[in-house]
Amino acid sequence: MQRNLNHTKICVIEKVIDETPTVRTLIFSDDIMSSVLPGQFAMVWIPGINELPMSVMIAQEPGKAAFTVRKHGPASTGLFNVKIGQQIGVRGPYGNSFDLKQGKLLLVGGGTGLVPMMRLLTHIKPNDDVTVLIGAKSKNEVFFEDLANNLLKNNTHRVIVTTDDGTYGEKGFVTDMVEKLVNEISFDGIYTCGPEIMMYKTVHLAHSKGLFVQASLERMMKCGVGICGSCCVGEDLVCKDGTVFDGEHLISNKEFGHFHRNKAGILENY
Amino acid sequence: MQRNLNHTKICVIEKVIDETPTVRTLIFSDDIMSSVLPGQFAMVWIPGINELPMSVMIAQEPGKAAFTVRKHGPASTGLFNVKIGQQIGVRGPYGNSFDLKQGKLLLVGGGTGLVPMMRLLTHIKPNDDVTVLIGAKSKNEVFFEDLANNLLKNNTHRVIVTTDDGTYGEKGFVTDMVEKLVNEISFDGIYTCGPEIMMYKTVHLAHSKGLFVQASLERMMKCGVGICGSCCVGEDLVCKDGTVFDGEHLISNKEFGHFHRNKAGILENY
Amino acid sequence: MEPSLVTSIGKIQLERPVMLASGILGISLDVFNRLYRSGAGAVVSKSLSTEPWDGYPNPTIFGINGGGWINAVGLSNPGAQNFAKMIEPNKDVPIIISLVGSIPEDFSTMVEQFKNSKVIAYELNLSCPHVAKVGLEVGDDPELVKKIVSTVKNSTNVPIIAKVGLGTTHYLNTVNAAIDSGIDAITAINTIRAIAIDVETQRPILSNKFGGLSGTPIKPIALRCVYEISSKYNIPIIGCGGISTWEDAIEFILAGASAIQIGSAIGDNWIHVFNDINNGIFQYMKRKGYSKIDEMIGLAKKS
Amino acid sequence: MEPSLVTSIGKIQLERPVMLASGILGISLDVFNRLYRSGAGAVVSKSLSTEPWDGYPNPTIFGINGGGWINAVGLSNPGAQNFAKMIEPNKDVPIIISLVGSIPEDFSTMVEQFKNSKVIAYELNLSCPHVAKVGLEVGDDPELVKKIVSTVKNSTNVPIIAKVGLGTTHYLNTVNAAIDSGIDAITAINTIRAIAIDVETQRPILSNKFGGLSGTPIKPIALRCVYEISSKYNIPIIGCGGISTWEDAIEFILAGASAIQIGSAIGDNWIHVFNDINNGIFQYMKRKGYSKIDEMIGLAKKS
Ligand SMILES: Cc1cc2nc3c(=O)[nH]c(=O)nc-3n(C[C@H](O)[C@H](O)[C@H](O)COP(=O)(O)OP(=O)(O)OC[C@H]3O[C@@H](n4cnc5c(N)ncnc54)[C@H](O)[C@@H]3O)c2cc1C
Ligand SMILES: Cc1cc2nc3c(=O)[nH]c(=O)nc-3n(C[C@H](O)[C@H](O)[C@H](O)COP(=O)(O)OP(=O)(O)OC[C@H]3O[C@@H](n4cnc5c(N)ncnc54)[C@H](O)[C@@H]3O)c2cc1C
Ligand SMILES: Cc1cc2nc3c(=O)[nH]c(=O)nc-3n(C[C@H](O)[C@H](O)[C@H](O)COP(=O)(O)O)c2cc1C
Ligand SMILES: Cc1cc2nc3c(=O)[nH]c(=O)nc-3n(C[C@H](O)[C@H](O)[C@H](O)COP(=O)(O)O)c2cc1C
Ligand code: FES
Ligand code: FES
Repeated sequence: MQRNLNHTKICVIEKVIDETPTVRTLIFSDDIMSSVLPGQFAMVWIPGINELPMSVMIAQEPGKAAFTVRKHGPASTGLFNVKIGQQIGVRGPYGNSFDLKQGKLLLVGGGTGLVPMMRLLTHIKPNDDVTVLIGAKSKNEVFFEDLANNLLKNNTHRVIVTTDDGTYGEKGFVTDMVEKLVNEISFDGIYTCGPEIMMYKTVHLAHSKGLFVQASLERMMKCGVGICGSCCVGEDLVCKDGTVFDGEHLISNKEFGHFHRNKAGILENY
Repeated sequence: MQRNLNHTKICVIEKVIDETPTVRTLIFSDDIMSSVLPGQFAMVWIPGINELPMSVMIAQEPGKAAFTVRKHGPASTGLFNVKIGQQIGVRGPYGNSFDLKQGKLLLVGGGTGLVPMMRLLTHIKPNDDVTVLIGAKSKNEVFFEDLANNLLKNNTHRVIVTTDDGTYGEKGFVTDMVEKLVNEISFDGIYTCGPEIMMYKTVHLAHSKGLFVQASLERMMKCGVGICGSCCVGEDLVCKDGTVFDGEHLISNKEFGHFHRNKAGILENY
Repeated sequence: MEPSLVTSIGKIQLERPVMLASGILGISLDVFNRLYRSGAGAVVSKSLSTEPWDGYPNPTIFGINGGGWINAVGLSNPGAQNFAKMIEPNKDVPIIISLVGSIPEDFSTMVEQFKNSKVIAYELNLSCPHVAKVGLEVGDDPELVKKIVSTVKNSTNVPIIAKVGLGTTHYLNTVNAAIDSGIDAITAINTIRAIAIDVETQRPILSNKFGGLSGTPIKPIALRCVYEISSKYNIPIIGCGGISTWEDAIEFILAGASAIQIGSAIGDNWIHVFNDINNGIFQYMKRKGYSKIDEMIGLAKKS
Repeated sequence: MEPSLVTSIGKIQLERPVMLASGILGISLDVFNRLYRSGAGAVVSKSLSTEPWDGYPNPTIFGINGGGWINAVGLSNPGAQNFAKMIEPNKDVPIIISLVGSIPEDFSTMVEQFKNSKVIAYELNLSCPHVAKVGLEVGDDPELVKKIVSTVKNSTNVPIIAKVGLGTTHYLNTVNAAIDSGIDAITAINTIRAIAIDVETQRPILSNKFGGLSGTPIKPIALRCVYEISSKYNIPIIGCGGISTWEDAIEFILAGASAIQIGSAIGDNWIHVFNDINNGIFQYMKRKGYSKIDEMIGLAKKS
């Protein structure tokens, strides 16, 4: 019988990398997950605990993939605590992917929102001129800076880190840096993933300059396949129509940047 | 969704040929049925009446196939009476096929047992020397003689008809002719389909001369796919292991030529 | 004359016979609008309770190798009151409100909360197979079903539909009780109680262990229920369970359904499924010479 | 130490846990021998009645688009007496005789007819969903089930198994009645009542209209039943329904089955399926470090 990608497949964690005190990357082998498109995600089962949507992280070895998880509530903490040799279940990949332009590119990531950005970097063309903005609250929350530089070593590029408290890189919100850059440079494509307020500002800044921008959204997810409705944002279903949306589309969506739904499906303010 | 060949497909009868007063050929369009292997059969649904196993007859037009049915009990009479434009259901094809040798070939068919023989003729090689024996009770039950000659027009061949009452062709049982021929000619392959007693004698005659022989058996069939067991002959399931069996194998089967099972599964003598 | 896709489920009239099933994408008016534009003849809301429910923790749903889905979302919903507010702006969409509860008053309270909303019917969920004290546990008690149906009937003039499924009491007893108490139509069927175990970790996959089987695997069973109900009772039926093609839809209509609902097929084929099925039905009617859906309902029983 | 595939269903001991289900290829000793050589741990006969039955006219079975089968063979069988004669020469094959009837005496009469046969158990078919007055119509009546089980228990010392399915009475009531009366094991489940309609000719496909759904579609439901029975009762269980891979077989064992039966998968994968599943179970046990089937039974309930 054919493997159904909606049926959870058990994978064994082969390697764990501590990115920060609260962020870990868990590496495993799976052909399908190793070659997903940038922006695509999986539903990740932590047996006995929960199941979470997770962007699929690159693993820089053929046939391997990873998840980079920040420990937060019980579910993500459960995943964070999975040890080498332990099993997780994976279904997917789900969702669409970024429409990668060529030329001058700006990637804006915050926290684990950097995960799809890293995979996007593996798809850039040799002639692209790439700027990566990494936003963090504080020095000890910065990760993937070296990885980004490494992935871009054959391109003209800059990796700029901002911290809210100025303990590392530039001081200030990452979106202040976005504002500065879009005023200076006419980017061919801007891509963002991270906290919704960051994406909201980035989208509006880019849009006000008439620049092409895409954001990868997060919402409560139960099914990942467009059945349960829990991930809706206005009339869009993030798991099926997204997670990547054009800035233009998002600007006309009255929930983007303002509301998300809780587990009962009630709209809550961000 | 993929078409399941075990699910009945509706086909419309496009043409009807009267072969004899009690035998008709019904022609319809279906790509899968048009290209079955010689020996393969279908389960044919006559809506509201019954479903019958039927060898798939050739139709000499691309994309078309046929059934040649003798009216007998209610089921086959129902099929016999289907008119042009009416619908039948078809599932399959089922069963294995003949192992066609090259060189001197003998085909022995009786009644609708000629159906797989005609399809076999469409597979012979230009250098084959082919003898076709057609057995019938009487002149008005002879059919497919012209068709056989026509299919063999580019080969060295003979088509010999025998009738039990001598009203046409050679007088006598077709197996008398088989006996005569196997004594004269060292055939490279002998193929038979028809009444079991005919096949039984043919197999034994061929086998006694050490000749390669295959017969296509008929048994009560309900499923056609190796589930219901109704078609068993000894430990063989005609629908799945057959319908074509090697003579050697049949000779060691204690039911072949002697017993068949009725609808309740009780062994009855032929 | 071109065939018409208009169909009537008793007093409920729909432009098209293909509806969205309850629990599928059914928590937002914006999405309802989109589905209606995509071809749904009506949309049924997620089953609503008197209070908001979070539902079960994930995993709540997954796909089965070989086709179909098992879910135990646990009836997560924003509650009837919140939902009534959400759909206040509704102008165009034929919305059916699905309700779930344990006692007659739960249902009448909720109906009251929708009295100013534009809803074309209520569907009473008597058949969710994986949440305690509601759904099937209610449907399994024909006496309670009678009380609920009568109570709702007394609270509103909007047509009410009972949605049944395979429980511990034969579903025909539930149907019977609902009809006795004046139900306007029956939806058959809900998901069928099921389980799946992961052999590597040796535990049930869903957090709730048990869930409901939906999608193609249940179609022949759902179709059987529609055929049985329509053979036994003179009541409008909405067919539901495993419908994913226009042929499936026609099968349900021939078995006696006046309309059909689509759930899992959306997970397999996305929302194009509505127009695909509508078009398929339309072409079939044209080819066979039918002008109205009504002419086809129950034809298979005549053979 | 190599894992052993030996398993016990109460007093019934099998070399291998994978059995042939009733009604599948089950009418001839020669075929039984072949299936046993192909890896079946036991074979269950076609359900036998006191008199020979022709069964229903064709079509009696067909495959569903998307997988699974619907059949209404109508319990065609040569009758117990004839069958007892047919299996007289049996030396090696562990045969389980499936019996079907309407009253306790039907069953005791037939058991008597097998008293000189080499049979390892009787399986009472309380669950065929498409023949009047026998099968489910018996299983749906727990009082009658009690009488039948007691009567058979009094007629023989050979272990008896009750085969249950989804009927109009909840199957757990049937299980309960059978256990109360001393049944030795339960087989769960039989096919599930279903129908399919051909949209071109607008009629049900099977001559009997209704039939039983088997194969992959029913697996999650069958597994649920095994899990429920084993959670509620302390009785050996034989799992049956939609099993086609070793993973399926392990799922049933983890849910609480001591052995499993294979039916429809034979139509899909032919009789290699026995050895494929045996080998898969063996490799799994090796990899996970189990030495006996027994160590795995019901493990999923501990999570
Ligand atoms: C498409 C997508 C990709 C994501 N990728 C990553 C990633 O790469 N790394 C990472 O650390 N996090 C990622 N997340 C967020 C992650 O799924 C969790 O929401 C987050 O880790 C918080 O989990 P928790 O431990 O607080 O959940 P708990 O509070 O324990 O939550 C329990 C349940 O609620 C669900 N849930 C709660 N909040 C959300 C939410 N905002 N979105 C979806 N489900 C939610 C969880 O799935 C879980 O089932 C992603 C989310 C989405 C939608
Ligand atoms: C593989 C195979 C190929 C066949 N090919 C042809 C063919 O090309 N042309 C043709 O005319 N006949 C063919 N037959 C025989 C045909 O299927 C019928 O058995 C025969 O026509 C007699 O039918 P009836 O009208 O007497 O059936 P009824 O007496 O009306 O029979 C009712 C039922 O019994 C079944 N049945 C009865 N006898 C048999 C039997 N011997 N084998 C299988 N099922 C039976 C029928 O399928 C039907 O379901 C074939 C049989 C088999 C097994
Ligand atoms: C994820 C999911 C959630 C569901 N939630 C509900 C619900 O809240 N109320 C209800 O009556 N049915 C619910 N159902 C059942 C469906 O409405 C439908 O009856 C069932 O899925 C069978 O149809 P399908 O095979 O087309 O999916 C749900 C089904 C699924 C898959
Ligand atoms: C063609 C066919 C005939 C059957 N006949 C019987 C029968 O006589 N007695 C019985 O108890 N079960 C019978 N069954 C049910 C099977 O034994 C089994 O319980 C059911 O098919 C589910 O298993 P599966 O999905 O592996 O086929 C039959 C099933 C099929 C498909
Ligand atoms: S997560 Fe279920 S619809 Fe998107
Ligand atoms: S016809 Fe059913 S096994 Fe051959």
